[in-house]
Amino acid sequence: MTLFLEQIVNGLVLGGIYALIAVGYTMVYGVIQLINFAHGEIFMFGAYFTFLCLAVLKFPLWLAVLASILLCALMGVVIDLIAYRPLRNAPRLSALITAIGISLILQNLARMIWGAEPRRDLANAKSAFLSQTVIIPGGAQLSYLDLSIIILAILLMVGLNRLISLTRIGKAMRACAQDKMAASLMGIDTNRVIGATFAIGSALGAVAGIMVGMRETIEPTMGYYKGVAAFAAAVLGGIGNITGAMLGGVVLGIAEVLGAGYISSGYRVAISYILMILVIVFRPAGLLGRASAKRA
Amino acid sequence: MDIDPLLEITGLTKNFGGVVALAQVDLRVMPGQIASLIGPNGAGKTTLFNCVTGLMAPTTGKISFQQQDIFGTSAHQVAMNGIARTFQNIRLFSEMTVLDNVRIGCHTQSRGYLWAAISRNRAYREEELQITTDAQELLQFVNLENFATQIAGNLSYGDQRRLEIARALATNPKLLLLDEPAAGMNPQETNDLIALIRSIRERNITVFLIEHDMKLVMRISEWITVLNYGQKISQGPPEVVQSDPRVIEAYLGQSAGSNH
Amino acid sequence: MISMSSILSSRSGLILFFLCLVPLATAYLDQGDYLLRICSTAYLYMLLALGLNVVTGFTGLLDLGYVGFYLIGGYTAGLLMARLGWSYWAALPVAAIHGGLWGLLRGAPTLRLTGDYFAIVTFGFSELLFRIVKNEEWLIGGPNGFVNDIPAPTLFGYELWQYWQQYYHILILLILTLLVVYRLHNSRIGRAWQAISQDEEAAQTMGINLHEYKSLAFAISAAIGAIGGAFFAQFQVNISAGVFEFWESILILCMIVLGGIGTLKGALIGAAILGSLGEVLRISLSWMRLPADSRYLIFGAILVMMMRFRPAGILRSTQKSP
Amino acid sequence: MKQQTLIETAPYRALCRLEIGHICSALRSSLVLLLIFSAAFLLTAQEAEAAKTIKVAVAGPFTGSVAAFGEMIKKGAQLRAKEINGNGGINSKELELIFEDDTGKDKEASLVATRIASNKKILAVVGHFNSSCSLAGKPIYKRNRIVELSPGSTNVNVCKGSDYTFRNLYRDDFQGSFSAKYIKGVLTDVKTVAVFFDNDDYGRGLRDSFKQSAEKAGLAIVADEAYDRDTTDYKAQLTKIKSASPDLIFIAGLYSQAGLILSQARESGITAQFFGADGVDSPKLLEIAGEAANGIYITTPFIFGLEGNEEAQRVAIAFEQEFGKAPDTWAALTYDAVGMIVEAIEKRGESRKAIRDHLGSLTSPEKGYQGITGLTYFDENGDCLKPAYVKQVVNGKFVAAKVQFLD
Amino acid sequence: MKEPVLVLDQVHASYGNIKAVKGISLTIKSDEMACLIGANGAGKSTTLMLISGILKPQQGTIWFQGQSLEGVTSEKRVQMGISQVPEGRHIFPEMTVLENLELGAYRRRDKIEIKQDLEQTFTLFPQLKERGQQRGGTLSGGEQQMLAIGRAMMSRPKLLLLDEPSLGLAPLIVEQIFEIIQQINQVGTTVLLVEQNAHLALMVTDHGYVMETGKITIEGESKELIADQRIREAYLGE
Repeated sequence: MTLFLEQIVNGLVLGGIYALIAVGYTMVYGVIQLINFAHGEIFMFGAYFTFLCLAVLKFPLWLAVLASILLCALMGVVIDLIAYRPLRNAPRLSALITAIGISLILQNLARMIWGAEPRRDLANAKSAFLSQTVIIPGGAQLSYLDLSIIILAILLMVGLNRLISLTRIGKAMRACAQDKMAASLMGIDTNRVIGATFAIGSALGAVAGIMVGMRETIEPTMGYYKGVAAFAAAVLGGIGNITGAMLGGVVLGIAEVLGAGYISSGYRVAISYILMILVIVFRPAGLLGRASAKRA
Repeated sequence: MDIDPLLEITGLTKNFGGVVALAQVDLRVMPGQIASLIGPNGAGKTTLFNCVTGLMAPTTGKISFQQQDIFGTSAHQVAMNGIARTFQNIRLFSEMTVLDNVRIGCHTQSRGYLWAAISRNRAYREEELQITTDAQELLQFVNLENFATQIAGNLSYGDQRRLEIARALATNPKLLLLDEPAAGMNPQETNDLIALIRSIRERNITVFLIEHDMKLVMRISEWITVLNYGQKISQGPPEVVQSDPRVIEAYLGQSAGSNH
Repeated sequence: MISMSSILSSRSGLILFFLCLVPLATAYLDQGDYLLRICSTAYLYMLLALGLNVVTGFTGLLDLGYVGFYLIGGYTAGLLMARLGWSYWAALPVAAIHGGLWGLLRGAPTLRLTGDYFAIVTFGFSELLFRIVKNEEWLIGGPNGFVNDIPAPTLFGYELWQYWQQYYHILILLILTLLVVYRLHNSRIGRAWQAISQDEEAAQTMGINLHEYKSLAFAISAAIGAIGGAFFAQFQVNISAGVFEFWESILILCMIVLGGIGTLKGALIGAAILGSLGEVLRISLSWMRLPADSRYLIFGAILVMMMRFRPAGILRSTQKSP
Repeated sequence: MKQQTLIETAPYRALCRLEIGHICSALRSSLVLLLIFSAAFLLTAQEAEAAKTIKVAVAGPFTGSVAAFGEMIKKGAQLRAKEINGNGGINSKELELIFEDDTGKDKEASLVATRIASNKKILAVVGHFNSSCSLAGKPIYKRNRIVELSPGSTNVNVCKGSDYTFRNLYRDDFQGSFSAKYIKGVLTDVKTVAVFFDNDDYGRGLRDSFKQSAEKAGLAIVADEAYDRDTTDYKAQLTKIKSASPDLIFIAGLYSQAGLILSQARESGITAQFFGADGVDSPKLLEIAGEAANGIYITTPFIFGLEGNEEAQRVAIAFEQEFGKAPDTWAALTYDAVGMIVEAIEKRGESRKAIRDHLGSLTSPEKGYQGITGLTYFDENGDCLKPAYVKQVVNGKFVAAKVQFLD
Repeated sequence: MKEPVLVLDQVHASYGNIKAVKGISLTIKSDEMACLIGANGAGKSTTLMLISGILKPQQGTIWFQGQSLEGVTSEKRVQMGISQVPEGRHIFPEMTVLENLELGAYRRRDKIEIKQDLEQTFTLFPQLKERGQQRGGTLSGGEQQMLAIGRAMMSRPKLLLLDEPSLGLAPLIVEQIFEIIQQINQVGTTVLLVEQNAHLALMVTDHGYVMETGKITIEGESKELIADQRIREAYLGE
């Protein structure tokens, strides 16, 4: 029982990370119907920026984290501005191919700058406090870092939900997602709203990147592998649906951990692909999505 | 009349998640006719075309073509059966040449498959020759023979409309459905279109069209069906429909109807 | 069918003749074998690009998992030859058919999907295959998808392993593929594919059976990929799962994007440029003390730039010409 | 008239010619480009004909995810070349090393192998490091009759079936069974063992031989888990291993993942003894795992600082002077591998065949090559019988384990 | 003499190769209610999109309150006082009625007045108040049309553009909606109405324009146009 509980906790931590990344995919998809392949790379850069601020600029940890989140948000906006915006009226495949291209560029840029080897700098920089472990009721043991990942993920998700449902910009985002033409008739600057969507999604991705960097390692491929899984989570929850992405992240995290724990660890990564394909083929709208018109 | 109708629709209903687009529509098109379907915007005319051509699955009802049930038949099968159509907002293969657009229409007329295409055997070559000749002939028919090698998307609006008709004719239909063929045309172009539609009928093809240009409709139709809010409100020859108060009401508003 | 002299008399025939002479020329070069290997690899990529082009170019569906069929072909041929002792000439068609079948199988559930959803499924499919060959030791016979010592094809008792032989081998496969794809492209079937790529509904109203023609494209594209894989298996002698990573799909996609999606010429040119540029970059990057893998950065930049400035390929600034 | 040109009424032959023309024109434009690139490339490939040098290639993962190994290989080779050239070279010719980066991937390795093999001036290859790369290069080297001497590939199959492939360290089956015996014989508290292996050729091969020997030796295998290099979160597997509460966890994998496993294991509250194979043997392990690395035992083909090996001490000092950091096992093995090739050239002559003949003749301890890593001689496959050593991480440093187990 | 609010001067626009609007000119005076009628595909909706700035004209200028709209973004135009109720209503289906209305005031910062306007909208459309928390997509067609008009009014427009407000609605509801439009106009908003239902449109407006294939062919006082035989012809082909 303790084993199962521990695995669930492991799954929740992973799920929290996936959810944070998945939200970025789903928000962008919701607003411009683009699978932003480069989002995983922004997540990766979140970790590297923090490392950079710590190691080169000698920032204190909190400042490095903050700076990295801001840098990633900026990066998301700039990518949209230079790569996607000119293609707004082009065929959708053009934008998708561009997104893949951006992803390739960023991943290899990181490889060129920082090398392909995994780094533990961020994990080593985290305060000793976070490495301590705690036994939760039921006998499962988890580190403060893992605990704070779960808590932070929940807080951010709640915050995001509030932002989307209550604030002016949140409403504008939903308006753009539902009907871009009507949104601009309301006087909403759709390009600015799309920029804001990229910024928020990228910032959340950066948070996830920093946490993964502290928990695991930083490497240029982390964005790809975690990004694909998170994307699968977004699809699972119904792409375009923010609550769905959160749920999808948690479901996928737990499924992956349980799959590795009880079925075969060799197929751990494959679980996300299998779930993703099954969902697309049998329930394209996702777990939470309503049946909608086919994606063109 | 003891001639069987070419197209017979009975009790056709189409729902879009609660919204009724077509409600129990009955309609007939007789062979050799030029028939029209009119009605205000949103009356369900294009939906009816889509249901007939298999692009949309109707909810209930019966559609038969040449006494054969074609309810729920897939779109390509409908085309094979002999119903061709054009679209309200011109849907050409705009990156292909004019000639190729028409040659795609000839798809229903050719059989060659994988081996034929790879080996280019005699049968295949003869078939390709036949297709090309037919396509040329149709381009001549719609006066586009000089544009054969141009990219379809580069044609002018009126030419695109005619090319779409030629493409539809290439499927060798018995019934041609035209969805607002005159939309956006000037009077001269509209006159040419009328002539074209008449000559299509001379090729023994029945024409059934949706049109907003009432001058055109009244001039060429032998039978008109009027839809409003998904329901058939009137039908008959032009004179009858024209003076039907329900039609006038639908078009010009209530008061105009009573004034008349 | 066609006499040799008639081929030689045309300018293009001369080029072909010239290509056939390349191995003779390289025989006198210091690193001739290496050059031949690069050429052969470029031809292989040209073949793969032609295959991918059938789905992504002709029918307009973005296939992100083309490497999956390359993998199937490679493992089918590799296992048949190395484990069961089959002759290459028997393994090649079996690999092609096997690949084609998987193309159909993968296609079946995705027939209704378009655009990005199709792309995702193809991506997931190839990644799954990758995991399977990596993990299923009982099937592959070695860990990590290792198949060792795949024998070279034999012809009249001679083993065709030398680079000049491999060069002709892939050149012939390429020309045959090109012939088939060219003829299909310019036939009723090719026109139907083109129609589907531009407007599925309008194509249906022309009597084109969407599912049938899409499936046909999937199968042919997959079979070509599998042929490439079968060639690669004996060319490389040892294959492992690592060869068939996702980025390989992207590289091939990059080739057809560079040359111009949907045209044969584009696929060939894109593959020729990137197939050889990749090698030049690999060497020159290591001079600059940069990781050889960073050449993918340049591929990425090509994708972005092409979509932005020349969506129809480097050769054409405007939309398709006949 | 217009119509005539459009309808293809020409006879079949003309149609065919047209088609061939189309195809060739498509081929032509692409091939012209291809040739331009190739020519440009060839220019870069043909090195300026410098003074007469003897060329030996060194192939390894100089970049990529296991670049730490490559770095040491490169430096080890460079040090040996510097020493040789400082002593007047080989037959008064300079030794020139040509470094080729296989990035640790087999696909790159075959390209690199072709590049090396087709350069007739290169006499031998020191490399590759990763077993998969050595395997990928093997047929190419064999066909071109050039020696491949690996200073790091331990997979069982690497030398099989080729007269041209050698290595100067033990095989994984030896390493696996050695580890099992060591655990049984030295770490006597250990009764139950968990295996955590990298899901690739190296990890799987090692895990198989370890499991077999461990079971034979009477150790209970209580967990057997795999991980992929793509993932960096191993908590799921570790949790499962933890629940089996083994006394010892055997890691069959490479240093970057192993480092991460160590620190995640500590976080998960695993207190078992760790034991790793030579893939873990890199100073980078200490960087990645930090304190969590303390206590782990590692099998290795060689340890600097073992008593009675003055030559090794000398090399270690020279290495540190040259590069500012301590050499590791792989630097030492490469140092020896370059030495063996040079000896072969000196003894038998400047040809690929001579080198092969020389290495092929080292069939017994008496004929073997005495380098800093010990005596190297080959069996009929080209494998060598060399001992394994054990080192341990103590206070963030590698030290030789107190008990060495040489049988 | 009322001053012109909106002037279109020889405006051309096209989609790709297809010319949708071929040099139209029109003038709408302040507080006036004008209508643009014509058959499908005549270019009426395109004209409205040009005024709202969703489409850019290829040639010609649009003036609003004496200011050229060239280079002015659609967002800015909303702020200047141009508001459009698009054809097919285009309400935000996943948002509540209240949220839809709030979005109408997106460009405004005066919270108190927005609240007042909201109350005013609810007095104009009492049904909407009842459905305040309901999702827009669940409303009936008539309610959606009311919501769309209410939403457009929330930006306090000087010029309200209405694109086929009667489309797909039952006659009774159409009547109701047209009454409200007239009320809106009387309170002081200039209205440009695009309609297919010619008679209805001409009955409620002051001035009428008839469009055919991208051009304005007839224009005049609505009262006179009703009796114009040419309109009958255009519609019924008599």
